[in-house]
Amino acid sequence: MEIFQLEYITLITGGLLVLTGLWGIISQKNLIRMVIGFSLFDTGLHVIMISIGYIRNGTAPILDKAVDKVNAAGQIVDPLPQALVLTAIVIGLGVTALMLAYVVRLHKEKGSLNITNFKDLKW
Amino acid sequence: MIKKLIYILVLVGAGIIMAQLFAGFSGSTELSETARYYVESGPEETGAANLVTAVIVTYRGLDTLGEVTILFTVAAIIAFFMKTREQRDKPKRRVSEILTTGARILVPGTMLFGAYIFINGHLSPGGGFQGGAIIASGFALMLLAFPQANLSHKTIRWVESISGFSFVIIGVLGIFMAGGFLDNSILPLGNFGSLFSAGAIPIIYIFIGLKVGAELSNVVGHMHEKQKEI
Amino acid sequence: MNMTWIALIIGLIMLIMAFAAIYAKKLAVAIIAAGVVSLLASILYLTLAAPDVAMTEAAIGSGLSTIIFFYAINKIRKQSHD
Amino acid sequence: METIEIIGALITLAGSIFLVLGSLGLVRMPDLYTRIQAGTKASTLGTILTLFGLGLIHLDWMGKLIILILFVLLTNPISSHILARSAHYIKTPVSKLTKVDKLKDKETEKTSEANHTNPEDEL
Repeated sequence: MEIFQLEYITLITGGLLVLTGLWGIISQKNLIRMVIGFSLFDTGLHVIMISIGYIRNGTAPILDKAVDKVNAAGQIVDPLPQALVLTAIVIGLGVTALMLAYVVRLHKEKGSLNITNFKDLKW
Repeated sequence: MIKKLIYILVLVGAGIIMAQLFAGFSGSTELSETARYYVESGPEETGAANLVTAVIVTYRGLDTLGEVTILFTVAAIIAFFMKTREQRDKPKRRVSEILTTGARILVPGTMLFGAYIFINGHLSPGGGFQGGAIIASGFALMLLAFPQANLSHKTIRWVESISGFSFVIIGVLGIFMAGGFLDNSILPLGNFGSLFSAGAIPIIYIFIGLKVGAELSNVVGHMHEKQKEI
Repeated sequence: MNMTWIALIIGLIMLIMAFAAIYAKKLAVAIIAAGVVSLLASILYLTLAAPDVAMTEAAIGSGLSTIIFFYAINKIRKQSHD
Repeated sequence: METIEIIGALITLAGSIFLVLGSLGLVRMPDLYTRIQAGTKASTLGTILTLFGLGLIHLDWMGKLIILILFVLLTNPISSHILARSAHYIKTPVSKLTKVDKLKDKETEKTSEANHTNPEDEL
């Protein structure tokens, strides 16, 4: 069966995670739950990117006794998406921490976490 | 009610777009052209056994520099928002003695493990970001075990500034002594697969690890609120 | 073939945990569920032959991120008591 | 298949049996404290036995696995101790079968002492 492969399953999982995170962002009223939705969205995107870089039956992109220099190109998976995702995860943590700092600050100003109470910029 | 309908419509739209994108995907069985170049000429040019490290530190080194800058900005903004104020209300319960004793053993071990990970970044899985995150985790454990600890933001700032500065200096040295910015062949490449190999990659990764660790520790330390001594 | 089944099971648990992270009544449970999603994602990366990414996700996504979330809700709780 | 590998496999099997028993205790026990106790004790022993058995099968991994065993031995009891203590602090209900609560006795004792102001007893 064509669809029952590792990369397809992880790709679909990542896509559903992205949709779940999006649903959390747009439907929840609590600010912290929206931040959680953002982090789920992040995780889903990372899973999608890694599964796009997967080569069927490939091994990790690290050369050692099992994988030598000469015929490495036929054995290992794509190292480029992995490097991108590695930086993306760290930046994701920074963005999450920044959002949480804003949430704490907003709560200090208004005394509430409900998004409908913040109407200062609404016209 | 109508709001919920709009939400569901947005979600269905996003799902349709995503399904369209996924429909063209068929599992790849061989590397793309860029990846093939990295895999075939990476070990000779950089001398790193871990190809992800080679891509991060040398081929895409500028991205890493920008990423570290983003982290620095994030840490600065959080420090601006979360000015630690001395706690006014009554002190909490005493921290369990088992935790403080365990933390005295575990915190140095965790920091050492982080250092091990970013020193061996060019040989085994791991590197500056992972090691920095592990160092910050050890820092968080220390803050949990000793809530009234007087951590010096000054030291963290110095470590961060010096390592960031050295990172850029090594990058600029690459322009003069080798092929370009962040070229790692300013030092001899050495034996493939040994600890002292891969040119400047281990040194750059040590600086990245120290910088990321200092920045994440700064974030954790600013989110933590200092408590009065019991 | 074995890896495929493992990925299928882990993906199902991840989706359940993601729904728990959005719909759990208590905020602490939601944060823990989000951390579990990250931890399972790191196992998924390991099956996809990406050990570097798996280490990063395990250290950052399920470690530091959860701690920062808890610090934030601790601060918010203190502010609402004042 | 050498003898030492068979011994290692048997030890790993014993470890996995302990892990299964630990998860059974998690379902079976009445309240939070007994669940923490069952889970921690069984899973610590199970993890240690599993890692040690693996070390017997692959003798060259033994050094790293012993460091891992030490790490598990340090962290697992401490973390569950902190969990149980925090649960006691926020007054998680105990099961009806529980007769003794030493931590509560100690805390009430301490507060009554503090009311009677006896500075010599601080140590």
